[in-house]
Amino acid sequence: MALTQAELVEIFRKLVLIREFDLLAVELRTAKRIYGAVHPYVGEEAVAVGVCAALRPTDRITSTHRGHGHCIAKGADVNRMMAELFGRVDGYCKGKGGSMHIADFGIGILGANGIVAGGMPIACGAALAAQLEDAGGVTACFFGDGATGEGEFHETLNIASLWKLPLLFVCENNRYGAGNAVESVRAQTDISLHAPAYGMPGVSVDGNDVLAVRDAASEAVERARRGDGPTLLHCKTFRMLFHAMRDAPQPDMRPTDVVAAWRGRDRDPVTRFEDHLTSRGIATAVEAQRIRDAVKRDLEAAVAFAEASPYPDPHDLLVDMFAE
Amino acid sequence: MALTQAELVEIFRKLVLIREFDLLAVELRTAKRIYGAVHPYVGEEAVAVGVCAALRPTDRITSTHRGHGHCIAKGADVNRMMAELFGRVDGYCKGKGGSMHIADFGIGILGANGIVAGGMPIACGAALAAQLEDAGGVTACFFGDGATGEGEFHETLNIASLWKLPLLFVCENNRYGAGNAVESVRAQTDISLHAPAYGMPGVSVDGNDVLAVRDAASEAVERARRGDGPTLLHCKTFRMLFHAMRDAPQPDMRPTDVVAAWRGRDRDPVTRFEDHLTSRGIATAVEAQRIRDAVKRDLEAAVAFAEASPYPDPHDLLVDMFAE
Amino acid sequence: MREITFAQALEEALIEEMERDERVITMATQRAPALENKFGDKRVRFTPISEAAFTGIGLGAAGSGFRPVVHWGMVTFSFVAMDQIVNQASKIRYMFGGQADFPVTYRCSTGGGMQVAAQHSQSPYSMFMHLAGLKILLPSMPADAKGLLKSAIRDNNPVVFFECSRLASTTGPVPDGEHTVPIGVADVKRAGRDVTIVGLAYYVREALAVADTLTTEGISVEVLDPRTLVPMDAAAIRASVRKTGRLVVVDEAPATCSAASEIVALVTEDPETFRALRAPVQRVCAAPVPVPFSPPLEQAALPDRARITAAVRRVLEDARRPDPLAR
Amino acid sequence: MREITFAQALEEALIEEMERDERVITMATQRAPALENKFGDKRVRFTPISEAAFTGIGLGAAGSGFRPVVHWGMVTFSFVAMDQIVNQASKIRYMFGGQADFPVTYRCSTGGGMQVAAQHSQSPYSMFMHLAGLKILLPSMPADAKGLLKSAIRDNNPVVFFECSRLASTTGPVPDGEHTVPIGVADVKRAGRDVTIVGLAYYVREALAVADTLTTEGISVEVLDPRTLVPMDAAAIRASVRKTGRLVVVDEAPATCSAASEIVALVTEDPETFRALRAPVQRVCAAPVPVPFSPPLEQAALPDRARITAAVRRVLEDARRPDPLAR
Ligand SMILES: Cc1ncc(C[n+]2csc(CCOP(=O)(O)OP(=O)(O)O)c2C)c(N)n1
Ligand SMILES: Cc1ncc(C[n+]2csc(CCOP(=O)(O)OP(=O)(O)O)c2C)c(N)n1
Ligand SMILES: [Mg+2]
Ligand SMILES: [Mg+2]
Repeated sequence: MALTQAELVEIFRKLVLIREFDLLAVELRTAKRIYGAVHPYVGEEAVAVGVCAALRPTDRITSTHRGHGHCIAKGADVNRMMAELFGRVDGYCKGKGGSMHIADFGIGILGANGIVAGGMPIACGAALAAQLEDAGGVTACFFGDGATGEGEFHETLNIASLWKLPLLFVCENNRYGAGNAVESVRAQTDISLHAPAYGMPGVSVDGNDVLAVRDAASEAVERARRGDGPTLLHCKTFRMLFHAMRDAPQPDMRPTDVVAAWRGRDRDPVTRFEDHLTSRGIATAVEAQRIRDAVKRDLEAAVAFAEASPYPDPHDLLVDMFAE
Repeated sequence: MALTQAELVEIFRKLVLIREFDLLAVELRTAKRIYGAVHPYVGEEAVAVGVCAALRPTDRITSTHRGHGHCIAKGADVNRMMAELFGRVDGYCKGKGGSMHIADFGIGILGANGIVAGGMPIACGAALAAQLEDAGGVTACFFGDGATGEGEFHETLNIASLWKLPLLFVCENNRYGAGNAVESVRAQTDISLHAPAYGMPGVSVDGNDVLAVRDAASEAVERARRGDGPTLLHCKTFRMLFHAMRDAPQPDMRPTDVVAAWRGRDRDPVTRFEDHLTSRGIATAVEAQRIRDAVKRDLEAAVAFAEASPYPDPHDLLVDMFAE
Repeated sequence: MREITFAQALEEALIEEMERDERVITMATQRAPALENKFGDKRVRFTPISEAAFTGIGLGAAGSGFRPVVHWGMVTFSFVAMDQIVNQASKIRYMFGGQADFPVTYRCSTGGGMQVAAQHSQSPYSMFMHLAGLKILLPSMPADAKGLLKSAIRDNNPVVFFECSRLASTTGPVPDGEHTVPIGVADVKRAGRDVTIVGLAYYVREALAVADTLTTEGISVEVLDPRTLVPMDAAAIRASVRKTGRLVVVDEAPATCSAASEIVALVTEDPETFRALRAPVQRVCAAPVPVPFSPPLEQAALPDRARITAAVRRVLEDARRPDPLAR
Repeated sequence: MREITFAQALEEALIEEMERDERVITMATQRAPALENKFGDKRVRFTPISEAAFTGIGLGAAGSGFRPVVHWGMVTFSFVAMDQIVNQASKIRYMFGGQADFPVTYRCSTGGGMQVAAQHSQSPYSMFMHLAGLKILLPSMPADAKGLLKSAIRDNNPVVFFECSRLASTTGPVPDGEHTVPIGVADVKRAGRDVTIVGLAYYVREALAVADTLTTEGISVEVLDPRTLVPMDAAAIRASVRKTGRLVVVDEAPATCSAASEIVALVTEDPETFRALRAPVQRVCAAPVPVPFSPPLEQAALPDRARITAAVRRVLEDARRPDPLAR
């Protein structure tokens, strides 16, 4: 299904919002205004945005340690995300989770996850729920190339295919897991080649081309909604920044020329899509700039929202432990 | 490499020994002369014997809950095996292990295992040791079709191939895991199809044809010894008896006609190989019968050995806990 | 009251809860033909041998509106799934600020005494108790088994339900009709004066047998069954110990960092109970070894009536401390 | 004596042991360029993110003549590998009748206080202690860290070596040259008269700080560091408690079925020590929650000097029981 102009512009806005959110998070963490670990998604925005553009608001996702982009793409409120990074009560988890544990069950975000591949079984469970609900719901499960080393990857692909669960396995192959190149941890590097072992389609796509991702995801989503089962979507992308930071970024040992190439305007998923829009007359450079400005204002507002929110009261330490 | 007549006869003897050992174990367990759980290997003998015929005495194996056959094929002493089933001090584990935990590290049997797929990482570790020792050693890792559901299957195949470990992954596909048909637990049933995802050869073989198994295993062993890495050997076989017994056999829900067909003289791995030997004049029917008789005498002796061995002294309960 | 087995009581509970609420679904590596016929294979899911996956599937489905009852088989097999239990199930609600409930029940069999050796004879309750975020149940009698399993399925939190293998075929009275047992409430299985035995699962029955025997010597034993391990009914245990002044805890897990250790700590850190204690507490637990296969060794490894009796005598004979209440 | 960090001490230990014995190999998901350069990538194995596999690989290689040192990263990630730890490593020697040795060392970081939330702030020592068959080490000082890691690598059994994250950059004196610390021997870090504090890892340092402060009030605190959790040096702990008559245990794991519970049980089940106890024992542990992210909440969840001090005061103020030795 072709996208409307408004939809295309919204895709661009989401790309920019994710980009600026994570650049800001790095800045805030460097300034020690927020806490804990930050894993920037910068450079991979087209995967989250492309996949979520193929989903309905009622569809569900599971996310990873590098999860800000997935949440924003699925529609999370950046105010509450920011408040969570600041450890405040108005954060999504009331400050209990932080960067690696943002969730919004109300809009189908079943949570970021600090455990590599740990969200995959949970995504399968959400897809099982959708299958039982029988209302055409679909789940998208994001995971990294490094996650393919874990047993949970294998187990969930088998079960999902066996049970024909309405599920998209979205592998974000950014060619590294922490500092380690994918070829140093995998016997063969084409992740889509796992699919035949599970009798499911495996599709490789340029993960920096948001429309290509969206098209591939749409096809997989339709298949899932039809009841034909899961698809392994292998998105080839690249992390433009370091793996993670606490007080300072972890050293980035990747070859500098490779990193530089992936940062080029024609490969960067944000500028690349901007050029696509402007060259096709869908938006002008001025409109694009206006969107960037609006995003920055939204993010300033998010920081203000976060800082205005109080820290949780230590007396509430035991709240939320058990449901009634 | 072609086998000598003596080697062929020894293969037959091993097939018979495994068959008779497990029939006897079932009898002894039914009579409550031995304890615990028994998982008979009856019908699958050609896999263990064929694979171990391709190994050197110094090569290593890991086994499963259905492990008697692997141990005998690798050269274990049936006296000490029997004493273990009887829970006596002269058993391989001094009575501490029982049927599911027979090991003989002295001849490279790194242990049966009550955990489905649990031996696979251990086999990888033995293969890593062999690679470091650099003396051409190889490890064979036995596991069932059901074990392919576990994450450890996936993780070990990837690492073994990545590191080019000298390893044979021997999948004993007897078409059922406990009472459950392989197509009810796997998205697709050809287990060798997993191999390409790990960049390793996957070979399917008639697991009831001991020479076919031996030939396929030999090729994989040579590859491993050359340093070219592991092979996934998919052996198609069938369990002629029930899955397991304690006081009584678990009910066997498999279609009776299928079971009957696999019990036919032309499919049963023991009679089939006997007919192969006699039809080719390698052994006469009389010689085959003599071997069967000798095996039965050996097993009677094993029972006598076991019964003559004392139970462990409860005062030794804490012995063997920690090494010096 | 009718008498049924522990296993039947559990089956009744499951069927009743599945009839009561169609969001209740089950998952297991073993087929359950009777359940499948009754409720269909959509709700009664038979799974591959992939415990990590289906443990997380249960959690994900619970967070999406269903009430899965997941059977691991033996507790042994749960260790393959430990990431989903430790890192996900026990933390998911709190970590996400309580925004969703996860009504999932994990069942498994436990315990030794069946000659199936180390891997298949485990009682690692305490490893799950240590995790803040799981409710943990361990019934000893068919009626408790039924009533607690029903409460577990209705509870809106992850619950781990341990089923002692040696109890499966034991029988006991179970009320007809609706019968639930509240989570978090211990039960005095036998009232007594001189010593409190806290028993777990199979060892509640063994403690009762010991109490019967000691009665003939004029020794009055109180037998208390926590039934729930998390939240532990510390008040009930402490009240009993304050009454008797003596405590023996019996459990078939090895002692180190066990449920028995925890019960001892709960008793001795409470000032009032501590002051009422007239003798050192006793843990009667398994020897610190993987459970051995050979019957005489296995017997030596696990607690038995003789060892329980000896422990009772020890706490009674420790007469060097006067009764602070001069009773 | 030279002062180095805890992390440096560990690195020295590993390098020295790799130099000493070429059968020592390492595995980890993180590259270690310095080690790799020194010993080559055959011995210094960098692994995929497959903890279950490489935990078992370590065990299998150990059973085949090597001495692997396997680093899980955070203890969190060990739960993915729990089958290999619980069902294999802890049972393999005994179950097979002692026919082979398994000299494998598993290392991992532990603990909270770093604002990395529930999954990455765990201290589940007791879950490993409960398993009969593993030795468990938990040093608090650089010298102990070095000496114990060397002993672990030389030990012929599976050893789990916990490294508290908050200690990594702390410094302390470490002897030059060969330096080992025996497994199973506790250490009195500070002698005292009035109360025994048993601290674990980071909380040994905190206990020492509290002891310093209380000294100004004339309160004499003995600080004992078990260093080894299995086998636990019960004799040393009991001796200290018999001397002081009072016990506070400080640990950043939640209390339920913790190492602290075990220490309390070891003390109160020993008749002589029990009789010497003049006040109820105190466990100062983490709140029973997954460690929260937000700094004020995280602080409230973990033990601190104020809570340790308060516990010491409580056991001292409990004057209602006379000193049995009428000291
Ligand atoms: C089970 C587990 N093992 C190890 C880690 C530590 N860790 C955090 S992120 C990461 C790399 C993940 O790589 P990948 O899946 O490719 O995701 P990316 O960071 O590239 O987005 C590792 C090893 C973890 N979080 N969980
Ligand atoms: C991790 C784990 N899950 C479940 C079991 C229970 N179990 C024992 S044997 C078995 C079936 C195994 O099937 P397969 O691998 O095909 O081997 P087979 O019995 O057919 O030889 C199961 C489920 C187990 N032992 N370990
Ligand atoms: Mg990656
Ligand atoms: Mg099978």
